[in-house]
Amino acid sequence: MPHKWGLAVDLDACTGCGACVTACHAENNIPTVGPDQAARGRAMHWIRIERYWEGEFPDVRLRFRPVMCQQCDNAPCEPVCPTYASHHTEEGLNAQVYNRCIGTRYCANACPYNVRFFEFFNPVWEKPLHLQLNPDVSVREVGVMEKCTFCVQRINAGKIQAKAEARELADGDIKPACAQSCPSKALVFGDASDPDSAVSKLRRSSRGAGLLEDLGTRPNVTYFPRHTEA
Amino acid sequence: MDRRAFIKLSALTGSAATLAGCGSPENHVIRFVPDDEIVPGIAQWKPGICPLCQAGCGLQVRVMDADAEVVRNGQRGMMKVAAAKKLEGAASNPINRGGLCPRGQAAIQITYHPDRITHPLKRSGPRGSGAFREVSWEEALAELAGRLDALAGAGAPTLAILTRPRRNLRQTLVATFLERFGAPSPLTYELFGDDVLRRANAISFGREQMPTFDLTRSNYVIGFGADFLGTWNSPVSQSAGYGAMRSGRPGARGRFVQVEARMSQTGASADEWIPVRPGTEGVLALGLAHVIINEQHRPPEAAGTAGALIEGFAGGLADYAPDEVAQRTGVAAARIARLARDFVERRPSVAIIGGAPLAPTNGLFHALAVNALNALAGSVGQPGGLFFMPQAGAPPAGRGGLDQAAAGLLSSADPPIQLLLIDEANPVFTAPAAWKVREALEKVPYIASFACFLDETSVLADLILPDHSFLESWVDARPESGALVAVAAAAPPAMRPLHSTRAMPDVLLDLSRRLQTPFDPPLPETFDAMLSESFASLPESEAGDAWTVAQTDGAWSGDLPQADPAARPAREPVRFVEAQFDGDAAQYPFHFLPYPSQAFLDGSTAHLPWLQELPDPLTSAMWSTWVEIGSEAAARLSIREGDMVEITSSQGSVRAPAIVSPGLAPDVVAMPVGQGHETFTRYASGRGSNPIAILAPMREPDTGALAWAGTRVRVARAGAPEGRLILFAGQMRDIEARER
Amino acid sequence: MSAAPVETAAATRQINDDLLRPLLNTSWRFWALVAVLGGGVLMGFCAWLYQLYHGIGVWGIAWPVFWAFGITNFVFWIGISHAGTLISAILRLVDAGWRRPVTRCAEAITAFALMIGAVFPIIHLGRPWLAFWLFPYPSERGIWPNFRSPLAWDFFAINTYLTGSLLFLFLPMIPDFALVRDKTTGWRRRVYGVLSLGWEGTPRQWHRLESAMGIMAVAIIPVAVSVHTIVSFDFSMSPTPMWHSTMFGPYFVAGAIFSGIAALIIAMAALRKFLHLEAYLQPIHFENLGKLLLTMSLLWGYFVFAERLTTWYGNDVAEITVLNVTQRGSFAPLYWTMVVCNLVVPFTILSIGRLRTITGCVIASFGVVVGMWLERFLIIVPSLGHKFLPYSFGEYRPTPVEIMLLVATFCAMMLLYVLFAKLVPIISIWELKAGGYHAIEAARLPETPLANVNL
Amino acid sequence: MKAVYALYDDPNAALRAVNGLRAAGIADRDIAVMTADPIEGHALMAREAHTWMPWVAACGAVVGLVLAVGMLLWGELAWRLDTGGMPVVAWWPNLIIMFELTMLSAILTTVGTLFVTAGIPSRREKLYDAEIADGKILVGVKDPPDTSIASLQQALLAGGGRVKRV
Repeated sequence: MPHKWGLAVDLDACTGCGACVTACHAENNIPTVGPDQAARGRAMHWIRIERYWEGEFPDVRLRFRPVMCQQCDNAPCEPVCPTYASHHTEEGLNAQVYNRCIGTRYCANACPYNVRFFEFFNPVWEKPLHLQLNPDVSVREVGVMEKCTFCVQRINAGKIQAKAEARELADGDIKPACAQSCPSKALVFGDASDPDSAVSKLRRSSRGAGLLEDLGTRPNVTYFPRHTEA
Repeated sequence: MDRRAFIKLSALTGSAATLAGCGSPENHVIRFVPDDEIVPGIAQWKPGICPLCQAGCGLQVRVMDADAEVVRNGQRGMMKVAAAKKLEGAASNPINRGGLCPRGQAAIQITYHPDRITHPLKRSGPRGSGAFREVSWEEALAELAGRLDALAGAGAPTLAILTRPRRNLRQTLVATFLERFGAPSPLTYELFGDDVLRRANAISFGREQMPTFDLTRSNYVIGFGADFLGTWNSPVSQSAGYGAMRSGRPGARGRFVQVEARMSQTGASADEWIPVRPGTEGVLALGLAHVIINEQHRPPEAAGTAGALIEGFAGGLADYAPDEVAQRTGVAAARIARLARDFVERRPSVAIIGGAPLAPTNGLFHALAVNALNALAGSVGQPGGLFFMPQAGAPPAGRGGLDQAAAGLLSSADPPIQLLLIDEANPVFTAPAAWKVREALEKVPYIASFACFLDETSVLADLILPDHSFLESWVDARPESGALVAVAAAAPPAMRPLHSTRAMPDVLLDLSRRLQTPFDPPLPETFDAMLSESFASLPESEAGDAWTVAQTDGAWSGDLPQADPAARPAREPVRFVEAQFDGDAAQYPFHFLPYPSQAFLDGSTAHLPWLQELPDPLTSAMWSTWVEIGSEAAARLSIREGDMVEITSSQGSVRAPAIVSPGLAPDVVAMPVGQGHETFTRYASGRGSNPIAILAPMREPDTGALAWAGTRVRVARAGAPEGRLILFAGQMRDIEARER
Repeated sequence: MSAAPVETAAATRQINDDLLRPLLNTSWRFWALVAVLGGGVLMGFCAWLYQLYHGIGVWGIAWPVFWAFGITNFVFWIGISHAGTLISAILRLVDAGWRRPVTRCAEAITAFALMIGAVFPIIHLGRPWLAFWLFPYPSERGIWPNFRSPLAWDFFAINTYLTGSLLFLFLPMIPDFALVRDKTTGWRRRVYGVLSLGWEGTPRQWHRLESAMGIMAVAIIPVAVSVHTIVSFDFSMSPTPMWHSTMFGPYFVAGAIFSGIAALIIAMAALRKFLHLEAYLQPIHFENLGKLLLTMSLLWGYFVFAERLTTWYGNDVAEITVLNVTQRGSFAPLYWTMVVCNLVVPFTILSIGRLRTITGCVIASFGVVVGMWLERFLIIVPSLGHKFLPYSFGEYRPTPVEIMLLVATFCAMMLLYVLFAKLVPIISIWELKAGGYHAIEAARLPETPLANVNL
Repeated sequence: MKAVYALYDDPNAALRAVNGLRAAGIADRDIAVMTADPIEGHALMAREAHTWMPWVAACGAVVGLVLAVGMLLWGELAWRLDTGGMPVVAWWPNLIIMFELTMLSAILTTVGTLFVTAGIPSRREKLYDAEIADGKILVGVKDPPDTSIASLQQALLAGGGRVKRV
């Protein structure tokens, strides 16, 4: 049975610290665009921590919500791409093939979660910052759309490692950079087709819900809301 | 190389070839044979230690091949090097347990920073001009050794080393060096230091150290201003505990209440957020204690010495009845009673104090009050409460008093410090302008710095001996908090140095041998020898001796016998005194609350582009400074989001764009620390403004620590938005109806 | 067929002289105009080269507003293109006599507006040098374009429409090329000789031409409708607030015809004035087109009302957010300008008979052109900037590069039109003649409505 | 080439000449008529009006439809890619492309039929007179048998035109 990757986000444990954001930059060769471009709305964060205020002082609350590509089963980004740069893999991921992307940006418009980011210019790494680049992840050039991949390079590495060691892939062998770094373990990644995986167990809980589920996108990221006690 | 650069280069090479007729310049690029055995594409994982704060999180460094431009024997060329690619939290480390904060993730950019100092530098222009020339290590070391010899000859203890307070062997080495040289102990300064809490713990519990919170097993946590999930103490360890407290135990979920004047990132996670009048946190803690005692949940004697320190504790804290406390703190009496009942009924529970409550002039009182509350509830040393971790060899404490040292320099004609060495400290930026640290340093005849970067302090140096980055050298840590066991961490270099730099400890050891009268007996040859020696005293574990374990895993941890509490000096019982604030309330109506920013702490990581572009958790701001102002105050002053505002204290003023925040008491304005660097690499220089500059020189009287929350300010709109506030988020609030 | 042969001959000569004059006489004003418009086009071209060199970041688009001016221009020009073919095909099918002087200038608008519009899907790409990957052919790895993508539909629809309307424009030009060939000498005779494809004017040729035009007219109408419907699918296929609407097809088609008629009125007024075609493009044409414009204005208003009302009544938070931001928020000035330009001004001017003059029609048409451009902009940008998750709301500000490209499209349209009018009789001479010698007679008596003199 | 023809100002005159030529025994297909506009509805033009063009165009449309279906199936099955939970061969979107290619094919067939049946473009020598552009109507016979030239001239003159010979 093919794997089906899923992520569970425990908003009760998420502290909004931003470790996942930096981890994602480090893992996936995401460029920093600099203040001028950031001011024009070109900052790239494949995972972002949304924060929403509720209420007014002094009865004020704040909620964090990490949002990354939801790897939807019915992904609105996929059918609109004229070149198949964005399509579905057998393991349920929304693949983005950078080499095939011509930059219509249609997928980003169709994405209700706004998790797709665009290389408006060729990215720059002031030397020797380029030495840090992860050789397992391609560096995108100008005009290409990109987004969270669930760290597909780590998924593949995990599978290869398991194969080399002639064993089945175990739950927890593979962790995307965000889940790996999360200090409070609010992100749980795993194979949803394995009923015993941590993510499957979490998903069976009735507390979990997909983001904007009513749009029919069938996301593979499940959010567990914060408990509200009186 | 991008397509365009390639085309340009081909055009260039083409014409060059035509002109010279001798082939393409690519053939002239020298490829050196790699120093290490590298298998391209195969990652190695090496241990490391995060250098950014005192938590001492363990790292796993992913090392892979990369093509670096290097200089060998004066020849520039390309070489395949084993380069660190990513930092991850070491899963085996009992402190961070695999996690790592955003700052720790970004620390790798220190190594690869384009503005690192790559050679020893000697000042060639006026002080502070930033004009330096490259010198050889030989020349630099000879010069510094000569200076040291001159001091030794004069027989005066006028050598000083300025550092951060650090918990590692490097600090021990610095102290040893000074001691052997006959100079006073290292001068340490940290803006957001925890001296007040350490002192309070010494008074309450006989342990002058930071506590470790066993959040994993807590059922109820009440935080007094401590940003323990963001920047305070050991945030990764505490976040791990917090995550487990919330979701790690099936059927049990710990409740968390945060008491503070400005909603911090930590406060944002609280089930209940309680704004309190700045400078009255301890009163609230004693208010809880009052209810607990008077409703006979716990007897006052349960608090032991920690309770006895508080005036009226044995008598049930008559002065802290809920109505009284409500009046002082602004928290309703019924709520106080409810919090108190929850605190005892839901035990194990723990109260955490840190950050701003410790930083007004009466900070020590608040710490003692919270200690008494914890003791009363029986939370000290109990599962789900707080512990004092046994220490695997603590470094000698430095001496504080940077303000006095600066005053001393400015007031005397013959400077009491003739030669100043600076290691990992930037007090010109992190000390209030009122202390005149810059002016004082300018009077020091000779300054040598071990800085990796030109910052406001190192730019004043006469000689810079650039240190390796933490990935290029032996590093160690002896964390005082964060795990329930003793931890001693050490890690060998993860990669070879990129530049012509040298590890500061080795330079210091080298200097000790170059002196005209070398130390006798000599210090160890190298820093790793010193490290290995220091691990010898630690017990063996199953995996081997401590030194071997530390080198392979990055940290040794284990149970050490807990030392007996230190004898507590006799003290008069303490009572609440109002905090003293600089500035008259009529003229300066707002409390000014600078706080360590999630990305930059005290500003020491502002040079890392990933952190500059990391959206702040609460405001989503990137590459910016801002002033947070409560909704009501903003409306009163006609200040709207993005407007430029001027914050004026008795010491001066700063300008910054405004963020109107719903999570801020109406008489408080808050500002993140970290930006406003004059000199700190291309990414941080000239960006934003520095709130520390306008802090009044208030002090906590017991410890002499800077009371950084003790300044009052006035706020005025200074103009329309100038586009300096760069936000990632579009809107602050969700579309209400959708969420449920 | 009762007109005296002598008069007929005189009328024929008159028509020939009037309509061939622009081809044969060229004043300095023409060259000045070409220079100015050419300069504008060149500016746009330079702006595009700049964009190619640096990347599309020189546009103002940003996360999450990834489409703005570029796609607005695309939809706008495709909309303008509905002027011609659709109008002239419908009028041809219902055999409205007054169409005869109008068809060619309308069809020319179609052809040029389509060409300009079709440029934008290419230049708006992040990597325009790979635009050919949109073409339906298997790549070296055997992958075809994704036929499920509305952009692939665009490719087929626009190509069909462009091919169809170029042929629809070209076929009736053949007899006129033959006329030019016969009436000129030198290089013109040779060039137009080639263009006329050896046209003789036998009954067989006339019959086949008219049959072909009849079939084309039938075929081009559904194609034209489909083109703008498919353009609207670019939006309505996405689950984006205010985009995901079943109404977008007819709404866009109506808007397209609306803006197309406005463009046609402006073009006709310019031709009438500058080429002295007062005798051919008469007030009655403007009157009729003005009525059509008024109808479309009301239809447009109806669609906008229906769209807004259903959104408002549906009260979906995401859609209401977009609705409010356009009507009351930061886009309100543009929104109400659009309403004034598209509804208030045309309705006021065109519903009052006394104001429905040539000048009145032209003023209303300018309003509609501006208003319809804004309409496209307001469909695209506010929705993209306000999708579902408020944290990711975003803004858009155009850059000079985008503004230059916009100006260049108008310059290009005018330049192509000016050159076309210089090289091709802008009124179909043979159709005018076929309209009957009576028509010519009537042309000398302005009071007689042309529509009544059908053969 | 040789030809005999006359130019007429008036369609009725031209019609009389045509009738004269018919009376002189010339077959309809050998009588050349050329006009500067399709004098719609006039008996002069009432020949060769019937055409199969609409049916040819319809056949073209069907061919386009078939080609479109073929291309779509080939394209979608050549490298099966899943997108957005849609079927690999998705008929709703395919209908759009099928429609467009059907119409395109119909249009191209129409134009092709026009070119073939109207004999354009052609470079063969033609019977033509530039005066047609001025509204004259040409009636004539191309390559007439030498023996009948006189009678043809007679017939053309009877129509009231100016006779020309080439």
